[in-house]
Amino acid sequence: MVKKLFVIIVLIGLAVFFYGMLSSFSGNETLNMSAAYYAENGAEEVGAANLVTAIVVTYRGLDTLGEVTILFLTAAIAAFFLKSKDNFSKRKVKESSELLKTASSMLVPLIFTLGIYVFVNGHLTPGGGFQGGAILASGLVLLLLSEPLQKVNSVLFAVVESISGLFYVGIGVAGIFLAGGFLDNSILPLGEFGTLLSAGALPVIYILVGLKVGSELSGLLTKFQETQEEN
Amino acid sequence: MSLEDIKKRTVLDPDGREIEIDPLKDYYCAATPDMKMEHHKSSAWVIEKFANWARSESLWILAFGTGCGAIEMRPLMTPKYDAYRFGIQWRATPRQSNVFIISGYMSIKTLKRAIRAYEQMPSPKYVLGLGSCTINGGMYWDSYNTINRLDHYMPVDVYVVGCMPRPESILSGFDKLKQLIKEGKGEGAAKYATDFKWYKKNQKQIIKDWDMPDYNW
Amino acid sequence: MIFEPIQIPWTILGLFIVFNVGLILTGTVRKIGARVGRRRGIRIYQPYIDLVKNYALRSNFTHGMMFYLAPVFRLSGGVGLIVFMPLIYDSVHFSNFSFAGDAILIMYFMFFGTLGMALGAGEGGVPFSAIGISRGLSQVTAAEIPLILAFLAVFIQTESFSITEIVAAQQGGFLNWTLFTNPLATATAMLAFLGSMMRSPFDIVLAPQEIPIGPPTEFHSSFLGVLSTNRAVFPMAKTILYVNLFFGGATSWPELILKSFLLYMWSVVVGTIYPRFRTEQSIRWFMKYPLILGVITILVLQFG
Amino acid sequence: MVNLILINPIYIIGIGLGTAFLLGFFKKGKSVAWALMLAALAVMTYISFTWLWSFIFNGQLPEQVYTAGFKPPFSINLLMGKSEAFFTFLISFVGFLGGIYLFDKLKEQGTHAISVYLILIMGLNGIVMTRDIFNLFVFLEIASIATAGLIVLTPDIKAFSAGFKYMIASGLISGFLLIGIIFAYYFGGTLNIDFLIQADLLAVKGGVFAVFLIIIALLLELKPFPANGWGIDAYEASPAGINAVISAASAGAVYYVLSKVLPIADAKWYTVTAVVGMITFLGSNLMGIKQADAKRMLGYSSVGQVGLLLVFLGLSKQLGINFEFIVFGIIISHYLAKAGLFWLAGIVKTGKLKEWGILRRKPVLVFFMGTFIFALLGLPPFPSFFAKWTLVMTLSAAGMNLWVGLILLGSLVEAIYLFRWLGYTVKLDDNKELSLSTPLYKTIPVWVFGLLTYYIGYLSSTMVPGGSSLSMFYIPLAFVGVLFIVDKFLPVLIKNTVSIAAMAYYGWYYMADLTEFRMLFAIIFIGGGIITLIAGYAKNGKRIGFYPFAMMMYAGLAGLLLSENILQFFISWELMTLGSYILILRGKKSMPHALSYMLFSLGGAFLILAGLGLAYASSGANSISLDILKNVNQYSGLIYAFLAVGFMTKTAAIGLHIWLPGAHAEAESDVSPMVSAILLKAGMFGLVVLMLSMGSQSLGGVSLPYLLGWLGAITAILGNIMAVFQEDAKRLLAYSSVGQLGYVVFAMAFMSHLGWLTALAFALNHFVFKALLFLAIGGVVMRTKTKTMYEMGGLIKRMPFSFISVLIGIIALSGLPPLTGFAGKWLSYNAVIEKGWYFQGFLVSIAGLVAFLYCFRIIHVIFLGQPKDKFKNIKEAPLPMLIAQYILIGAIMLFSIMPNMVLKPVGDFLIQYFPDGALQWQGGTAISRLGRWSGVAIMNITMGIFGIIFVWLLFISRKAVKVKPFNIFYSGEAPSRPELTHFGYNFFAPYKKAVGFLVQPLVTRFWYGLADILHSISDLVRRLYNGNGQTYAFYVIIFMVVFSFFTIGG
Amino acid sequence: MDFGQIAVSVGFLLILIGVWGILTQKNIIKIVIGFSVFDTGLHMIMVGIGYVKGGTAPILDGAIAPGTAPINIVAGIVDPVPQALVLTAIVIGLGVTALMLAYVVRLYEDRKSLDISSYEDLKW
Repeated sequence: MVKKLFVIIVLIGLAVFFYGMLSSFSGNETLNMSAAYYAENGAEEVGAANLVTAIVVTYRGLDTLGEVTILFLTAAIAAFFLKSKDNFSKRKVKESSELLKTASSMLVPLIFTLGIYVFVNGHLTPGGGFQGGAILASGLVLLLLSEPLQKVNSVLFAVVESISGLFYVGIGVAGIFLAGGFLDNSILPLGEFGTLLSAGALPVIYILVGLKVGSELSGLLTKFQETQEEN
Repeated sequence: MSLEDIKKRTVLDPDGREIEIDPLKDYYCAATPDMKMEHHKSSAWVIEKFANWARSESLWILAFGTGCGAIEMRPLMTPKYDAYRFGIQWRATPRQSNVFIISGYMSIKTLKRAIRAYEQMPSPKYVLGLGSCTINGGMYWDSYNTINRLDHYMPVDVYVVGCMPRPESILSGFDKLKQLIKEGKGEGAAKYATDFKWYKKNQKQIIKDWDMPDYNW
Repeated sequence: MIFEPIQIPWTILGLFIVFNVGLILTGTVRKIGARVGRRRGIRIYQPYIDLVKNYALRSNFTHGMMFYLAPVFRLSGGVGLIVFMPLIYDSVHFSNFSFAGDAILIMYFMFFGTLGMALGAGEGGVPFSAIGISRGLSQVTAAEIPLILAFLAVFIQTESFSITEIVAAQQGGFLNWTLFTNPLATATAMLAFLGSMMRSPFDIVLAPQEIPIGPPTEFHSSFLGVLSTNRAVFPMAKTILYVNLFFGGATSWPELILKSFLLYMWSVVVGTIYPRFRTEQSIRWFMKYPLILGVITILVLQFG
Repeated sequence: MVNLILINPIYIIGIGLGTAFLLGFFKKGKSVAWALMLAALAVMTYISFTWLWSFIFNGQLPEQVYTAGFKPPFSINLLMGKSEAFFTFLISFVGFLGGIYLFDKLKEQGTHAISVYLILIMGLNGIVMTRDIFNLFVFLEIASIATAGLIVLTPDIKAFSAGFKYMIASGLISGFLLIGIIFAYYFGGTLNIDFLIQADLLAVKGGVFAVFLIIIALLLELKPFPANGWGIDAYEASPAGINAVISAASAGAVYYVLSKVLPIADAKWYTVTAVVGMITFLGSNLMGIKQADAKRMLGYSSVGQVGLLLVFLGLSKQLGINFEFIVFGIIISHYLAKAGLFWLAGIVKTGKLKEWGILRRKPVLVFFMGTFIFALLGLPPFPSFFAKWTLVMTLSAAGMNLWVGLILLGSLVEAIYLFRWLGYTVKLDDNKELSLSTPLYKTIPVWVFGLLTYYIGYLSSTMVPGGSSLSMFYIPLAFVGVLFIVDKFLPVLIKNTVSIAAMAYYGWYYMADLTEFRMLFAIIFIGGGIITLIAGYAKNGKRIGFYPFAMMMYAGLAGLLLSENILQFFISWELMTLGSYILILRGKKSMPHALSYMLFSLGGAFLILAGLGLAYASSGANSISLDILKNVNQYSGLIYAFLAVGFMTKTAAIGLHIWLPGAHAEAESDVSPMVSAILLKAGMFGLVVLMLSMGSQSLGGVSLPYLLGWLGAITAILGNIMAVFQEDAKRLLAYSSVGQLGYVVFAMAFMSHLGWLTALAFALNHFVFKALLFLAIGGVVMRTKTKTMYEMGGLIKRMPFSFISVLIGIIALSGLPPLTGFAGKWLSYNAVIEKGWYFQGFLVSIAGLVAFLYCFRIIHVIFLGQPKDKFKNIKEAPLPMLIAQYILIGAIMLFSIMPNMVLKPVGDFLIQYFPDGALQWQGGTAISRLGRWSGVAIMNITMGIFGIIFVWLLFISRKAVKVKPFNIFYSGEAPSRPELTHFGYNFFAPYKKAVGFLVQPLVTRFWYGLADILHSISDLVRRLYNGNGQTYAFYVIIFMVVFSFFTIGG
Repeated sequence: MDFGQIAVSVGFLLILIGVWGILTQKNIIKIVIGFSVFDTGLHMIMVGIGYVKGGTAPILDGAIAPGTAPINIVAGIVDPVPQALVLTAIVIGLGVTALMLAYVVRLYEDRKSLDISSYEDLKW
């Protein structure tokens, strides 16, 4: 209890600190310098209708590469210590409900399609590679829920992951030679604003990201599935 | 010292090698009394005479009481008898004493110490036997534990009879001893050296646990 | 002052006088002691007889090199003290070899014989000797504590280490003696003096029955003779040093002998009165009253 | 210089990442994957190297790397400047070597682990280069997640719990960092660090919160004390190879980040950083004391070192132009040493410090371990030494003495556990059951870093101000180096001869034209060195590790004499300490004593350093010449006190003496004379330099020489009394040294002609007779294999020559005329009366008397009395030792007969410093104002008397029979056993009863008490780390909240 | 109080709740959940920070049609940067959460306990 009391006291301290921060935050009336620049020039320079995507993939492309790397890292780390159990497919589990099975076989293709749609259109509409990849992985979750003993081809995920990662880096490097620098999307023509094939290499990158995120998350999920021993 | 202690033994030296220790050989001088030294008299008659005078006038007694006579020696230091005036003094160590007073009966156990002490005195040295016990055993003549004749074990220069002799007798005994020394007859040590084997035989006959070298330097 | 060969015979003469005085003094003191005990006591010349007797003994053995050398060290120490000290003030002949050093030399040379003796006794192999040495050294070093203070006081007072100069400063009437010019220092020194004379209450070193007289246990015949010779010389050397430092020195032999005798008697008188101290008791004693006295002496000199 | 083609630094990231992704294809070919990783790391290293090269040699300008073709602040940019190049090089290089080292672990865990490892290195590189704060966050996350992953490279429960704790804490920290970043963006309108700096967040209301969160989070990433339990646990759990990289690379990287970001804050934050750093430095090192596990201990040390770096960063403004050099020195040392030590920890495998004895199977590795530890602690010739030197000089010049003090204190605490560890390794049992894993891929990195440490040390020595003067050390140290190399191959005979020749040559060539004091000490150091080395011929075999360190010690000693500036002086001092430490450590049971020697020496050295720093600052001349001591304007009392106490740790003044007896007693038989007779004089030389330069100063109204005089006198008496009660022969001599050096200090404190003459006479004499005694006793100990005196006895019969040596030695020591020791006594009385220090003089005289007691004891109990059974056939000491002894005896005799030979020239040059009260010489007779002393006359007269009496005795007892030991009067009994007849134990029992109270081990108790308190505090404080991840997280929050109160205000 | 401020305050509240969970829950899964809450709070703050009064999503269609003069775009949208950042932050949070859960799986496998105080092997 004493410990909790301490925690409370410290949290009060933290709260006081946060209150100070909160009171210093007065909301925005206008965009600040950076945001204004993006708003003014984003469309022209990058050619993506979705300014967020423009920022994520080009202006702050290195961050994105980094976050992809983090996902890759977690998957890799989990992979090297979560050793698959050979007999995971032999354990006894309760049969999934008919409803779930049917629904999933209906929904999964849809979900996959949606995921692909989301990352392909990342530069135009809300969403993008991460979101798309996550949607792909959620499809897999549904699949696994309905068929917990299902064997999933994790090698495929690994290959997709590696290839997409390599291409991503490759595109980045290509930017140095063909355009203004690492991860410059103008290695491909910017195209017509607002169309699918616009914004240079941006959609390509987002597709790669989507694939990579999807395969990484899927790989991670498979790993969890394979490690499972009991119900 | 026990018999155990003079047996040979092996010990480890610092380097871990075994070495044998023979105490009688390693720790005791094996030589017997040197006849030449004990009999040595200065070639010049005058010097020898002078030396004998000095020896007789400076009698240092070994403070060693063996029997009931020991108590009779104490009064010699008192104002009544005052032996000091005759050049008689007591020394605590045989190394610096010339006279050994065997003051009465001597048990076999004490004899061993007495022999050791006697042999450790520098010569010329003199023995003064007090009382009948040193002459023939006295009232303890048939004791299982005391010796009868002292002169079987060490040369005695002067006997003082009595049981016990009074301090006056002892003083008179000293007087006699002085006389003998001045006459050049105080050669007990020489006698001991000459008849060393005989004395040793007698000593060893009565002392069963002989646990020291034959001659104690 | 430099060395001239003629000094050698004069020094030997001085030494001879000191030696004889020492022997007679020993006898006299014992005689007095006996008279106090209402005995007749020894003959005054008894020490001579004893000495001759010891040299005349026939048996002789040695425990080894240091045992053999110990008496030599001992006597060299005693003789050296005499030789390095001017005996008679203002006398060319009896200034000995005092050109070689000063009072500091004397202070340290005192240990020369002590060390040799201790070594020889040690080699004798008797544990009693070793015990005696241990006691003796402990006690002597303790006794030196006030002594050094007293000496320092004299040095400070006269601003010199030279015994001749110290004596010179005390000339011109007995009131110039250190005894009167610095009674505290003298008192300190006299207390320390007791400790170095091996007399009661500080004679446990030679406890005759406990550790058959301690260090000299094994020494006999001629070795003992040499040691006895030193027994005559060494105390004399010490008393002469004290006479020089505290009692105005001596301008003639009779004066020297008289002063030495009186000084010698001081330790005898104390010795006949007081019983024996244990070693640690005597050490503590020296570290109490004489030390305090000595410290006061110096304080008075420094701030008085 | 050669122009290297510069490669765009973005490739460092590109290649790292690309290869990591590529590795996905090599699920089966683990070795190929490993090789690919190494190749990638090699390229990354090379890229950084090209940049570093160009920056250093070609004057390259820093280059901005833009991404996505846009300029900052709108897109992320990287910067490659000199420090970026340096740090990325360090990171990739240790990554490369660490990769080699981790061969087995990585292969075992497969491709995934390899790519994680590669990404860690890439991420760290990114941290260094990026100029965007959010990007920085991303790279930090990469690095910390990769670290969390690598912690579990050895997948056991400990690793996972550590990893989990790590993630809790680092998750919280990064969360707060993120809040800070977003608010910084809100207030600053940009994420680019350079623009944020310009935006001056602190000027905006509320901006301070953002700054606070960013900086506190970055500080927390650096694992400040006490919010660092998570980091420490990670160090303990993760494989050593990983630790090496984490400690060497990530600490540097995150530190660099902080230095990059700190400009967004104001001066207050620099102070906060420095304070946090200092708390961490002190706290972590304190905690290290109580550790029993190597990796955990190194973890604490790493954290402490980072704390130290934080201090520098916080003080960067005050450090000014020297900032870079200092940071360079400390970082590079930490980098090389910590990686090296962690690698060694992996080789040894066992965690327990007390099992490190097994490392001795590979002496080279022990050598490198020593190298790393010395480098870590800032001993010369390693880079951190020069950094610390510069640091102290700079901080002192800036008047920041408290910081100097705390830094040195922390270093001292660090030294405690590191040297203890080294001691364990060198001395404790080699447990046969444990194995050592030394495949080539594990030893190569250690070799590389070990050798680099020396090379960088050399480089640093050229960069430090005044570094050009250090060339004087090149030849001796090169010689030492050669000895190291050939040490394994040559026998003692050759090495000894070469060493003697080298010393003789060096002495002849470099030191022959020294004058005055320096010449005198040169005679002691070099002459003494040669003589003690002669005794070394007695040893057989190869004696590995002896000669290099002995020569290093002598190099240090010689350096002291040749030094012209304080840098040379201090390096020499440290070299000497280092060499002698190892020499002492070589003794059989010397482990704890060597440790305390080292600690006292280091403590002393730090005081000296602080004193020199103050002097440097106070003289204001911006010069490091030794002459600055003469021109000290302020703090003169303090400087004087620091230096004097520092030097007196070597002369072992009372209170600082407790290291000495053990160290001298447990050392080998020919090392004891080196350390006792020779080494102690180094402290005296220091005092000579100090006192001649600064004269007498006072502190708080008390004259310091006056204090020194008392201290010396008390040391003399107490040292000697303690010597009296020792049962161990060498310990007795060691305490005697304490006392003798007390005389020296006492005499020097007079600051008068006679006083100094006394001191120098004492010093010379002490050198001769103590060397003699230690050699003689050493010879005896060599033969008897025991130092306990009462176990010996009667050895005079078997070792007469040693006996004579000891006899001469003790006569000289106790100052009996006619031998040379009397010179010192006579002079000291003169000086005492002249100066008026009667009571001190009195104490010293008493000390001399007491010396007489132990002198007798040592000769009696060993050589006289009853010989023991087991020494029946014992041999005389080896001839070389006897030769050395008899050379010294010759010297004693010469001094005794002709004291003027030495004292007159000494007096002559003393006149220029102390003109008054000089002695007058008439031939061999010295005449002072007070008295006279003629060595030759005393000798002749004494010898004459002695001779005559001897001949007389010889004549009258010519027929003496030689008898055996038991032919003694034993109260009518015959002795039974020699053991029962030898009086040696507790020899001065009555004395002990009477004055034993004076030698109550108060000082020992004080220091042990201090050590106890230190240990208890350490033990108490480390309870903070209760192993619970939640608690650690709690500390992180508390740390933040508390600091928010302090910095932002309630 | 505009939306931004509300979001930020809620975010801070969530952070406090998350920290409370992390510091007091014994169950390690709950601790991970605490982290999720903490992260969510973070993300809310980030998004809230970028809110501009009256702004719309920074996508150039619909409300802000393509071809709108830049000056109007600037006036019409919320700050896109925090949104970009929060995307990254979410993914990182996801990764961290996944990894923590993986650790939990491994820890549980070994000791069959979810109590954090069972994992105090390393200390002091």
